[in-house]
Amino acid sequence: MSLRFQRLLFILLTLVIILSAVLLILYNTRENVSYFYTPSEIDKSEIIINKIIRIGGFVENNSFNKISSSSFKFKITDEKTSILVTFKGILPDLFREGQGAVIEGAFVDKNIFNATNVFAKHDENYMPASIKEDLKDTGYWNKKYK
Amino acid sequence: MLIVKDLSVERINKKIFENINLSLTPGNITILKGKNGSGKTTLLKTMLNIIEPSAGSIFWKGKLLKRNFYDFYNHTTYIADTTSSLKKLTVKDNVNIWRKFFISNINDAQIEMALKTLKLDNYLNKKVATLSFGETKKLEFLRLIIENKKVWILDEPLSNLDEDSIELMKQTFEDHSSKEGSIIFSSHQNPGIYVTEEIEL
Amino acid sequence: MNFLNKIIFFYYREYKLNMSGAQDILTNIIFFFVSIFIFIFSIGPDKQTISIIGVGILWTLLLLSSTLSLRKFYQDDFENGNLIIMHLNGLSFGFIAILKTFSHFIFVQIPFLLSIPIACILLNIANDKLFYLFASFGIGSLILSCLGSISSSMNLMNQRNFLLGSVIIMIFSVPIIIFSVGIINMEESFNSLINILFGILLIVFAINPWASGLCLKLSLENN
Amino acid sequence: MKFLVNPSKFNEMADYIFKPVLILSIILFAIGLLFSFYLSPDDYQQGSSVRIMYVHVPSAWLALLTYAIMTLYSIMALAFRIPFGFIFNTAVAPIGAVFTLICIISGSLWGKPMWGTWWVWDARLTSVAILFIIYLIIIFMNLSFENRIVREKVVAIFVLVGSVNLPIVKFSVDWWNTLHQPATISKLSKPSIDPSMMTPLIIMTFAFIMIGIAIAILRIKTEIISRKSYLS
Repeated sequence: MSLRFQRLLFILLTLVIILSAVLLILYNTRENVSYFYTPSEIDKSEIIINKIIRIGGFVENNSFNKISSSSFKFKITDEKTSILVTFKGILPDLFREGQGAVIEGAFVDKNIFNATNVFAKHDENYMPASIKEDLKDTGYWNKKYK
Repeated sequence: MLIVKDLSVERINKKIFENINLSLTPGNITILKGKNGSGKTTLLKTMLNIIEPSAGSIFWKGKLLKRNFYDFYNHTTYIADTTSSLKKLTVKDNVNIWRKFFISNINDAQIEMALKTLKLDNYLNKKVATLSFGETKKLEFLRLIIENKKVWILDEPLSNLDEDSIELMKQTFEDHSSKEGSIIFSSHQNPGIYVTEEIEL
Repeated sequence: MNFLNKIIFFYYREYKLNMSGAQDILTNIIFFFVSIFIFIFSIGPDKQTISIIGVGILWTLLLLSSTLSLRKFYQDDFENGNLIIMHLNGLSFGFIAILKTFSHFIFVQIPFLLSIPIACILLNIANDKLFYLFASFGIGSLILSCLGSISSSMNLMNQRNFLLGSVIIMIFSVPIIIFSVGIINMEESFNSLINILFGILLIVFAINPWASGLCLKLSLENN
Repeated sequence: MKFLVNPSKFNEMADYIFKPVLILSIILFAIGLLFSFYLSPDDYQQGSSVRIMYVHVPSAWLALLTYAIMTLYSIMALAFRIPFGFIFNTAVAPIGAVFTLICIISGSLWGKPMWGTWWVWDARLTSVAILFIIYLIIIFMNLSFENRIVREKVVAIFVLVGSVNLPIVKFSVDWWNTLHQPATISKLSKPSIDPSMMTPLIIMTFAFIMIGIAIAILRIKTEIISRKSYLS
């Protein structure tokens, strides 16, 4: 075997290894490297009380309740299931019903999630405020939940 | 066997040496002479295919050395100007490691003989770090015997040696060249060793 | 057969070297444990907190202590010319890198792995997590050895700023730590996470001989 | 296209295009800033804060683009022995670092009012932070080797090894759940951004590219000259 052939063989071997490794990683990372869980993922798995996790989804329409000036109650949903959340603190500007949000906190009960931090998540759509009104009037505006 | 043709090496566009021609044939002893910084070590490393030449080519057994260097390595012993023996270990351990690592066919009696002639037999269980500089140098030469190869490439083998040892080296060199071996070594002074070829850098 | 012998005696040599400097390895382990003590005292007596962040502490310290021994990775062999001798003995630079990586894994990382159970007792980590710890640390420390080989071969000629080598390892070990801490916290997704770690290992293992070999050759060429 | 690999050809070309590029970048910046501050509309959700996008997005793109080009040049330099690649790597790394820094700072200024936090450790933000540190390591490597040949080759190898991070930065928002929103503009689908907001974004991107090219020309020329003075 000449040196050149050996070298070529090693290069091929390296590429095969790297390729298979990349496939292995991509195949397995789908679910695991999440910054947050969705409500239906939570629903499927067992709820551990007092374990700090993050949940991401949309604030359900007509679920937002102001208990006092700095304490709130709302539901986070992904259109399949929803989770009741309580929060004490200052909400970000973008937080409103129908808007994406990521909340950090822990379940205090099987059904109640106590949030310590609330982040608003905005989507990749950008459009002028005026146009959105027009779209809403014609019914063309149709927001997709993730 | 090894033919060096029009070899030049430059680094960061500074020429180190130019158009060196030499050949290592069985039985000859070549000396590389030159001042400090004239590129003796560089030339030796280039001949070992460690440094890439900027021009010229080296052939081993009629093939380009670049394509064939492992075969060349099988026939070559290189001794650098640094001490390659492991300082933390004893002389005996070092010798054992080398014998195993180079898969040497030298037997114990020959090693003992060599140690005796090099006057290292009293230090067998001492750590290399406690030896003097000249003694570690002599320990390096033990590799010539352990590896038992045809081509010897030696970088400054004679510096820091006393006269007895130089005399010993002289005999070893002549012995090796009479056994169809070839030697190239560098030196910055006149060693008083019989050489067949002299190259000035 | 000849080739196999060379590999065996490479490790014989590494074994002799490491055993004669066994105090270096022991110092590393002492560093590991002393740091654990310091963590415990700086956090306070709350056992609950310590057991939550224990795995993170273990990983951080493993990373730090294995970067401490980096200086030795190639530097000694580079300076006394043994790298050239090994190469002249028929081992290519890439292959030397692979052999050295395993040698680092065996003689530096394995002692850490063996001391993990004791560290677990100190850090109040539950016993049933030991298997997951060993699995993630086993793969993770091999990855660290590969990264160590790459970064220390890169920094052979770097006389001024040696800390750079540690920074290189640390920045590339961020994903490893994310996944291996994930293994311990989310036992239900053990399989997929261990596969990811294994994938990362394959990648660094495939890159290692090329990158380290090239750097070794470069450094020897220009030394 | 020889000026992309040949230092002396590059110098000739650079003399031609430097002034036009600089002037163009100033003009584009003027128009772009005018558009982004006054002529573009408020977003339907984010209001005025959306204007940060016109700095954030171009700098993020350029941070990635710079690294991608550095990777290409490293491959060229190592595999095909084109020394201009080393010159390029040395000269351009700080520019990439600055773009990344602008991206991070503007991003956290944007994140505070919108998300409610300066910084979170989601996949996108973490990988960008790693990109920034990789840039810093490249810069420090360039400063800390005595031997130039070793230095530039080692840096090129490091650039190649670090390029693993590029696809992670780019696709992190698609592969994983992140707080950061997915890409607005991608090749496969129609961009989900209104033309009135797309215009300033594109103008600002070109302004960033032009200023990037101008600084790169200056730095590469300096690098070429400093190498020549070493030689003679």
